[in-house]
Amino acid sequence: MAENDARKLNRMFNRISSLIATEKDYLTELDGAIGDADHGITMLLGFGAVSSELARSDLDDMPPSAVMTIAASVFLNAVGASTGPLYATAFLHAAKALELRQSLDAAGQVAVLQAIALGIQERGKGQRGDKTMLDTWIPAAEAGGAALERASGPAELWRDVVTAGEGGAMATRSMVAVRGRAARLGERSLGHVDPGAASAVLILKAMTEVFTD
Amino acid sequence: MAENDARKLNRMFNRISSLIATEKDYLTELDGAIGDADHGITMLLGFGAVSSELARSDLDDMPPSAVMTIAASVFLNAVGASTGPLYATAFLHAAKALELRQSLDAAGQVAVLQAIALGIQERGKGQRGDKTMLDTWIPAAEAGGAALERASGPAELWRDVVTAGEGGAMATRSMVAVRGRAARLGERSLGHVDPGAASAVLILKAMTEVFTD
Amino acid sequence: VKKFLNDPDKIVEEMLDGVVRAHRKYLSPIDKSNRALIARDGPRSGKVGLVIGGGSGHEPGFLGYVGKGLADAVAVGNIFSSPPPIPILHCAKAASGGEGVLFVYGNYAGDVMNFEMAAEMAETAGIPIRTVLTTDDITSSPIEDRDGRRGVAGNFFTFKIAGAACDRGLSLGLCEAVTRKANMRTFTVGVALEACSMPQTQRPNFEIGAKDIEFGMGIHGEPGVIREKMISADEIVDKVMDRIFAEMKAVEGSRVAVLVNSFGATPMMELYVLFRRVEQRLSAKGIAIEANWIGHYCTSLDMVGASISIMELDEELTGLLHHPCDTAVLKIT
Amino acid sequence: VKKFLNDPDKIVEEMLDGVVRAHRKYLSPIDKSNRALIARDGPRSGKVGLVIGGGSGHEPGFLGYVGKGLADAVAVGNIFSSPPPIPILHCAKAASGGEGVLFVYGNYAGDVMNFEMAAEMAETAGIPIRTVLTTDDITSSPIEDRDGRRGVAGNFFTFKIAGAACDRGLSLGLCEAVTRKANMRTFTVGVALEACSMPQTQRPNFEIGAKDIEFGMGIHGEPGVIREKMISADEIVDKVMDRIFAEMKAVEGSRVAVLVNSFGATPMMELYVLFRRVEQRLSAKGIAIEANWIGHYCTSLDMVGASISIMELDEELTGLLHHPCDTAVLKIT
Ligand SMILES: Nc1ncnc2c1ncn2[C@@H]1O[C@H](COP(=O)(O)OP(=O)(O)O)[C@@H](O)[C@H]1O
Ligand SMILES: Nc1ncnc2c1ncn2[C@@H]1O[C@H](COP(=O)(O)OP(=O)(O)O)[C@@H](O)[C@H]1O
Ligand SMILES: [Mg+2]
Ligand SMILES: [Mg+2]
Ligand SMILES: [Mg+2]
Ligand SMILES: [Mg+2]
Repeated sequence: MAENDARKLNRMFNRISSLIATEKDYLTELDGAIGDADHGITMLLGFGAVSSELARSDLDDMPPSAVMTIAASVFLNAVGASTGPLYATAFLHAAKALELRQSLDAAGQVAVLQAIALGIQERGKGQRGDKTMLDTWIPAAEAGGAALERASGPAELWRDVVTAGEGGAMATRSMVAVRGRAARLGERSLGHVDPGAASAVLILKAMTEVFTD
Repeated sequence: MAENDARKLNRMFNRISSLIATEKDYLTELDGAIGDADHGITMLLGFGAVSSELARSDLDDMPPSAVMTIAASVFLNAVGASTGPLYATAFLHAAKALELRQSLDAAGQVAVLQAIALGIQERGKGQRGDKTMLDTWIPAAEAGGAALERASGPAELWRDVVTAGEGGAMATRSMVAVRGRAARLGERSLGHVDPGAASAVLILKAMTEVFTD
Repeated sequence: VKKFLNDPDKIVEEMLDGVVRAHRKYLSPIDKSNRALIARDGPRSGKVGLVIGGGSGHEPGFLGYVGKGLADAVAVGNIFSSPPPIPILHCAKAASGGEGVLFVYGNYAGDVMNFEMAAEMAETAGIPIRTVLTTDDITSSPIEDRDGRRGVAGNFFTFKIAGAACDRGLSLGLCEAVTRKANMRTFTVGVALEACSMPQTQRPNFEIGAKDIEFGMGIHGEPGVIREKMISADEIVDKVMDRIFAEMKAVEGSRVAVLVNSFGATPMMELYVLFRRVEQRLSAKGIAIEANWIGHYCTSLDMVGASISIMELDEELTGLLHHPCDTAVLKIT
Repeated sequence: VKKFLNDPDKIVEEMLDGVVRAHRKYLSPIDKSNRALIARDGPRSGKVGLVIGGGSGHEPGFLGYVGKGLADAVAVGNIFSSPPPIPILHCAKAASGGEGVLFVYGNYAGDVMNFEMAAEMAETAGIPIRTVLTTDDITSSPIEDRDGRRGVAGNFFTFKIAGAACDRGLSLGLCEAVTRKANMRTFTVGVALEACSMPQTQRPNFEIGAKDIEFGMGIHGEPGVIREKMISADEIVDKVMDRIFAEMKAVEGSRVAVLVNSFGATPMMELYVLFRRVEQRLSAKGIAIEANWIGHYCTSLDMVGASISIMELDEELTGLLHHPCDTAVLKIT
């Protein structure tokens, strides 16, 4: 029996959890330099809770949008913090996008990317260049849209997405933060990669693995 | 004009202060190992206060016993702690011994030594082998008495006194404390020299310098 | 860095378990979860409810301020993380006495997003919500961006005023207004000598050099706003007070309240040394101290450091400051 | 180790200057020296006076316990050093209301010698003195040598009972007797994760290995009685409670008071984790907690560590424990 979309998303959340588990200390160190040193802890807690909840859910007849709705509420309630509302809103937007099309084909995947970027922007009132996770998500979503227009295959599409996201994350190193805790540091935030941007790259990598295999 | 006895004692207290100032960190470290790490601080505070008070006093017509009485009260009020009552009582006993003879000849010097040892014993209810300053003072006073009986000259007398005191202080290394803070450590006090015994040796050395020059 | 700890991932739950057992007299869980705690003798009909909250790691903040005459409920997040909207919503419902609910919490992106979501839900459920963000950390943003500043230990004063206003039965609008005034008149500067360490990592969040000090320290173990060479206690207080005097309008004859707060590992002996200089600086300007608190009021885990908060009083604030309250940490009779 | 400090040799004077300014409401210097402080609303004729005291470095002990219903006066020594007899004598005179004066302080060689000298002087001046030495640290000497033990954070309870007995107007003999009972029923064990450092040296008094913990810790930064491998918070509490249960007579149905005390640098989050387990262990035995305190009550400069004290109550002690008091640190209404 082929893997349904809900199971695919479930696999995606599991991969996110394990990539973040591997990089937990790195993320926490990044946050220690310009924030409060909990980003790795928070992200693992949130995605761990999502994975556990999905493991308990009956995915057989679940539409993919429902998976994203569950993820939104579980993530939010597990972590609070900044990332809770940001990713919860992102996932709710993704759920809405999937409700419209109920398919995780290439167009659906890019719709999810764009919904995430939009949801984070909406909730956090931020934009590109603020030195946040948006510096990963916005270029990644744009790259996805462009690849889709070019009708690239999944491998190429996701390579472009990750490259764009990574480029954006690296670029935060030379930005002065204007949102989140790091904003209080002003110039002192220069020279450090934003932890939220770094963890967003991990999410993109997990998506790539699941959507290109 | 020859130095009177009061001035000689004043010089003695000044020498004690400076020797203790030099060894303050060492004494404090000894106390850190088995006590509360303040012995160097306390002793310097106490003898520093005595020196300052004597510097303000008119020593010209002061009998030596009065110097010891001043030292007792100043030392006590400056430090409190264990050493305050112990040395205050010691100096009061010394003052009484000097009242009887009003001379700092060899017999007077040994009488002071014996009075100090006795005063500390009386106030602290301790004895030799308790791992305290008495392990310096008791053998030192005994050696002084023996040298006096042998009619030794001052150089020999004080060499014997210091040797006996040093020997006693070193011996505290292999004692288990039964008085003072170190007593709570039981066996853990083994292997450490008692700080009060070590500072008593410095006092003996200062006395030697002043009484043999 | 060693800590008294079982499982680092359970420390907040275990702490709250301890809190609920220790302070039964003052608070109890709403709906069985210790993440939302309600005052036993707090909410009553006809009174505006006061909900405070934020991340853990600030103990006795903020749960120590729940009780009669102060906050009616507190929502508790993970360490240095805002609580999610659900426990905040539970607090709002439990604190509501029909006259609306006031939210007072520190101005942090995470807290703002979570409390705003909860406020929307509460409004939907028919509970009018007003919010005052505390923004007392004057080092965190220039004066033109007063509203963008973060809230730190000065929230102690803002909570106190808000709790008194609610307890006196003022309307939601008046409670909000006086709380906003308290916040606008509260000025805090924090300094750190050593960073804190998270239970999960057990190493310092960042390094402060052996001869350095951080100025403009937050309460989440973030680095400070500027690093300087270590100086004496009096010089530190002078720098802090100069910053505060530059913003405060207090003049000769004014009255203030003072909080000298330990960030966790700085002992009271040193706080008293700091307070001494604060008092000297104030009295040199002819400013009188109406009341003062010295101790652990809003901490940052085991950070070595302290903050100084000054609230400029007027007649209304003075009355509310002295209004009785009875909580685990603060008792005024 | 960095500290908020001006001149290390003046830290006690500067702290006391801060204390006297901060706590004007509760205490004031006797005879202009801050080394002997008297309660503003303490001594009165017909009441036994209560004098406490000891070295500095234990803040808010012992000066935080001066005020109505608790101690009438406190004598303050240098860091970890008993005060000399003169300030103690001043305290005795100022606290005397004609019914005699009770001295309560920790059992240390230095304190005993200085307080005894002061007691002799006071008696000579016509003031009857009784003394109760606190000896609650059960690790400091075997049970056969109960009177040889040292007094640590449990003196919080002994002071409280003594203060209440005096405030109720009991005779000197009865005050002494009930204070002695409180001390005999109070059991403390302290543990340390890091040693404290003196202002003068600014380095740890001694080293505790990165994976070690000291059991049987005093409050003067002395090494503990035994060093062990670091274990979890619950295991630590279990060891402590096992020691306490071995001495305590409390049985099912008994009531106790609990103090979980920070030695200075251990934050409240961790204290609540410890308290949680203390409560579990007590309730497993059917022993109820009548009252508890969690925080900084008797510290040792910046030592990282905590102590657990249990006082076994009876009816008389329960009544005295709840007797009102109003001091800088402890307010019971
Ligand atoms: N307004 C915002 N918009 C987008 N991202 C934000 C915003 N505020 C914070 N972030 C992101 O959140 C990250 C911090 O997340 P985390 O450490 O989990 O939360 P907290 O700041 O509450 O400790 C930052 O690195 C940044 O990327
Ligand atoms: N009962 C006693 N008799 C004699 N000496 C004592 C007694 N108690 C303590 N001492 C001495 O006092 C020394 C400690 O002095 P110090 O550190 O200044 O005082 P404290 O113990 O109050 O900190 C010990 O090393 C010991 O030699
Ligand atoms: Mg963070
Ligand atoms: Mg000592
Ligand atoms: Mg955080
Ligand atoms: Mg000492």
